[in-house]
Amino acid sequence: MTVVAEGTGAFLAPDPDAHRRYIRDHKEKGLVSKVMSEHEAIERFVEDGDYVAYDCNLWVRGPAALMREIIRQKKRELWIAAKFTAHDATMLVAAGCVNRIDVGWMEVGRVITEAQLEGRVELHEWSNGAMTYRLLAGSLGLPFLPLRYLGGTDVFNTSGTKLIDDPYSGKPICVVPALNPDVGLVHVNQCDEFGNARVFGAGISPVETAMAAKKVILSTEEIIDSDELRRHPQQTRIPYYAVDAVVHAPFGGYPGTVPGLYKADIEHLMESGAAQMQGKMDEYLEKWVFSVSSHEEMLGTHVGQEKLDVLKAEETIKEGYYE
Amino acid sequence: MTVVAEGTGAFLAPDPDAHRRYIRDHKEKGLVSKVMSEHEAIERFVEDGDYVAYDCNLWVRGPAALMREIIRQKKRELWIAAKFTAHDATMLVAAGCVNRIDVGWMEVGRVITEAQLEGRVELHEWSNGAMTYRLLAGSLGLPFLPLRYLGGTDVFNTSGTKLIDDPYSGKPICVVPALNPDVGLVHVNQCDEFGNARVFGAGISPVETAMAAKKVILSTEEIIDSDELRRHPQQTRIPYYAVDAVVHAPFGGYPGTVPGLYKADIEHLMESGAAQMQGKMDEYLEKWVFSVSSHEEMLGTHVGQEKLDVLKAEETIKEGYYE
Amino acid sequence: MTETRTFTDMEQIITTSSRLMDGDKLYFTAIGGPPLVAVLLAKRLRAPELAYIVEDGTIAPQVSLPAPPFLIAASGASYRAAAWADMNTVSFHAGLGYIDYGVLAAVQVDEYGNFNSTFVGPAYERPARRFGGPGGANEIASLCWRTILMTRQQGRKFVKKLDFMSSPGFLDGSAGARERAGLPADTGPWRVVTEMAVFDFDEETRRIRLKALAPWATVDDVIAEMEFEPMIGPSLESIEVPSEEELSVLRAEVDTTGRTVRGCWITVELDGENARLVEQETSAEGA
Amino acid sequence: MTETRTFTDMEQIITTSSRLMDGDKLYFTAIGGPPLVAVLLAKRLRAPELAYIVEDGTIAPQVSLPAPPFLIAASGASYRAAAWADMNTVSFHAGLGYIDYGVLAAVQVDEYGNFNSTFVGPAYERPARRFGGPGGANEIASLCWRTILMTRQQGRKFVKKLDFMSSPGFLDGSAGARERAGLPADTGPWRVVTEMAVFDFDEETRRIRLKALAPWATVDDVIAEMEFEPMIGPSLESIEVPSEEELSVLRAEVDTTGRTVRGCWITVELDGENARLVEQETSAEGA
Repeated sequence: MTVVAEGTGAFLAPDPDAHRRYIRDHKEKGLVSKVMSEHEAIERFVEDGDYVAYDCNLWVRGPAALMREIIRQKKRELWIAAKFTAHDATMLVAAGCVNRIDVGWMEVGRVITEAQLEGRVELHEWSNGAMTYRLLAGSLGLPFLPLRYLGGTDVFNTSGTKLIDDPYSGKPICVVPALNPDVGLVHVNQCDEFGNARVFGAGISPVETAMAAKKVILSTEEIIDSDELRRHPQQTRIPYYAVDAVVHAPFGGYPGTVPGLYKADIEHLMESGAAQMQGKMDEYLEKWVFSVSSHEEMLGTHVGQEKLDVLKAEETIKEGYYE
Repeated sequence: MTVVAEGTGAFLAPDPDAHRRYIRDHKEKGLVSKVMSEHEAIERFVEDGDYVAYDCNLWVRGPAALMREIIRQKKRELWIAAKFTAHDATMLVAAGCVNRIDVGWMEVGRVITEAQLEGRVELHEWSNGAMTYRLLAGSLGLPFLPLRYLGGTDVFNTSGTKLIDDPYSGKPICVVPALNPDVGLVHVNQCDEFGNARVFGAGISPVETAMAAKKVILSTEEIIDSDELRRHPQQTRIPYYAVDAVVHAPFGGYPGTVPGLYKADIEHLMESGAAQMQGKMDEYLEKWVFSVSSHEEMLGTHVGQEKLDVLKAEETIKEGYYE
Repeated sequence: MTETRTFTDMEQIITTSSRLMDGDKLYFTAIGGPPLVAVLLAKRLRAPELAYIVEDGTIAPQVSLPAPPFLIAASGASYRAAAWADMNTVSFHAGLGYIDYGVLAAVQVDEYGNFNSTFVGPAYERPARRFGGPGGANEIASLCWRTILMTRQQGRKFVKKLDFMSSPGFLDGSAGARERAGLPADTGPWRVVTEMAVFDFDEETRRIRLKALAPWATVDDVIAEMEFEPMIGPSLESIEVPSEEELSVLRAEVDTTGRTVRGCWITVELDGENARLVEQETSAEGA
Repeated sequence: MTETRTFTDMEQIITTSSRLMDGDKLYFTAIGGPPLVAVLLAKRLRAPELAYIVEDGTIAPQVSLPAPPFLIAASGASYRAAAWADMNTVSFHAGLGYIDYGVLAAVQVDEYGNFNSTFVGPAYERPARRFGGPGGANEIASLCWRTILMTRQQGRKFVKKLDFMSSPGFLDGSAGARERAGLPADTGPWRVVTEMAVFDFDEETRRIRLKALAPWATVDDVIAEMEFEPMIGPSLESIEVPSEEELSVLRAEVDTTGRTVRGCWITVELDGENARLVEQETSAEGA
């Protein structure tokens, strides 16, 4: 196989056969309940050093409650897929959980820049599309996929992209390595106790993120009866056998929105932005993560039912999601 | 690019850039109505010598009315993707429309066998999965995709599959050429006049078939209002800009079933099987295709409202499709 | 106290295969025929939770029995599935290693478990008899961890050399042959089930090996219906003939039209664990 | 009869860009910022049927105006779309050649239309200022037929050498450079829009070329705000300043919080087709 050119960046090396063996040996094929607390899910399925992909981000249907639990449990040396992510990456870096980031797009401020300059975090440049595409490759069980971008740019040079000759036409084409993260975190609208999951609305890559990952944790706004779920099989986008943990987390996307259900809490997003500007991320994390023992407690103590009701009431568009 | 081994079969060569130019120059990006008769759709968009892919088959949600129109218009020298197809291939061969078939699985009887022995039709062996996968590659805009089967078998030897070294691991892996058919035929449950389409139920590859093709003809059980369609954007699986023609064809899948709407006409399927056994395909085609000028006339003359009502009434499962 | 029981060769193949299936494993079957019937039988009688995937994209359906007559084209086949997807999606799940067993029927099988569903005859362009093609079998036999093959015990089916290798077994039987061809590691044929026998494969040579025998058949009976000699396992197990319950469920609930279970009739006289062949129909048509 | 009009540099960039857009073309934008605002403005004022695709998988939405305040995280952004898909799917549509124009913002642009949205500073590991990253720009600039780039007219933005090439223009400008890098044929940057100028690219050399000028600016004004000298087109067109209607729609309906349109204020005195610069705010903060 002649490689015409290749980037020099570090990347999580694909190994489809090793991934297959993991799936064979660890996945539950029978219908068993996977409902557990966020604490148990993160404790059991996220280890220091893991590669973590999450979909989508703190703004829209992101697994925000799960990410706060990762911080609360002080996971370390994570490598994250920052495809289309907001201040999630900042929080994880500020909390010292992350030391490598594959970048598609993320909100960057002084927290990440300082961490990079001080050598506490290493960045690897890709793009949003390239990262979701690498997850797609991982979700197809392949070692790589050809793609028709990245070529010619510095992203090519500093990433794990290669340029080969198309075996059919002989013309040059790029390939990127599949990504099979150790952990996939997806926040969903509804799922049953086994993990059959529905996701409503346009989305980044909820399916690829779940299907490519070794360990899959879903947080869900609602756990619905499996018989009811089976009345609409086309709505199931993630099948139960891919799922290791189901965490019941109403407002699990807070402070982001779950379209059709509640609006983003813009006030909170501003508070987080200001915390970074003022160098007060520690205080922010203390308040929103460490001072409480759970997502539920955070909602009760720091958000309050009144605000939750407002966020719900203000999301007037239900069409296409819940009607 | 070192190719370790390769099959020797003929295949429609992929050329993503030529496909892109076709799309740029011929596709309508604005919202214009594409509703037309089956006669006009087939006359304008199917040419002699075209490669035609259709999804799925005469048994389940197949574009049966469109295929009969192809026969009625005596299209010639077509090359078809016989992935998961029933007696459609037999009908097309009996009518002299087809001289090349890429085989996944098809119902084979004396019509196809005799045509093959007499040199009127050439078969190329793939598999159901490989054909839908080649369409997937075509629908991703790629020249090829790696895949982890076909290798080692006679399908590899007699097809356009190649064995290369994975550029990441160096391990052997097969690749197959993308398929961008000239024509994609898909029967859908509902679409708007622009071609935004909904397909209900498990399916073979309705989306890949449409997105990979140069020219896309939809037949549809129902044309629905575009504003209504936009109330449930997640149900749209084929976007309007890929579609060239929308043919309103209630019972367009007859004699097959459209799950949730009407049952297959088993009596008809038996009649077609018997016609082949008895060497009477000409009579079968005369009755069901040539003696009428349209799908609508065929339904009225040869099926009858009473039977149509029965086929509808007997499809008692609506769940997941229409409720 | 003896009892006489009559069943078709295919009914024996289906019941034997269904008994190999467990509720906590995941199966991949073609859309119809003996493999699907075997899965439905296992689900109905022994493993109601058993989940299977069909190449048309149906994931873990709950077919309500009695099954509709033309299941291959009936909405009942995907009733109350966990998910409705498409052909590519389910093969990706197999490619990822989620699917434990593929269940398939074959026209010809060779000693390494490679099989043919394309044609028999002198050459690809000149078939004596042409069949439907590889269908979904190539991908199922490549991507699932283990493959269960169902076929009749006939010399023309167990051949020294396939007329066409539609789908892979252990290829030439050499170590790593599948991996060198690009297939996923550690996969391959696991059992071949006929009306007379169950075969497995020798771990070292990858050659087919007789593992179990119908109580009314001998090793010689089996070998007489093969073009090559299989290895013989260290201790041959006995296959039970279909029980009254299995036959009744098969005929009355799973395959009500008899399209799949039809074949050559076998009549045995049962006496405890022993069975004596009373009559075995031989018919080209039953193949 | 003269009239005084005041608008931000970004409002000029957005209105100029929006006037390049047609209702029978398909556009691909990042999820927010100036490109999306320009598309919404075109849709509201001139081309209600204009369809666009967003990298989050939204296909041809009908955002009802006034737009919600934080559109990037509001269900209003995908309201009444033709389809809700995902990020991979929409980039496949671009890869297939369906998308005519990509609309993007850039931190730095070079003379071949390559651009940077990753960092400025001495080295990747040591950014002076780090930005969000390529985002969806690399794929949009590679796969759409033509790219419209939006940026401010400043020397630090039009640079001889990018600190990092996040996304491709014509690369080194040589014939076939994009194709040799694996990108689809016949694609590339089409216009670069600033508050003072519109650039296109010379067909032969692929170098950026001044095509149109704001009525209150001169060629020298433009060149003074670039590190390199652009080619000058054969006949320079005049850019119209934002109309009262455009500004009113922008401010009251499209970007009601002013998050996107804010920037340095420009005040001009209009007299027929002529415009005289009254005041131009210069502010590092506005960049």
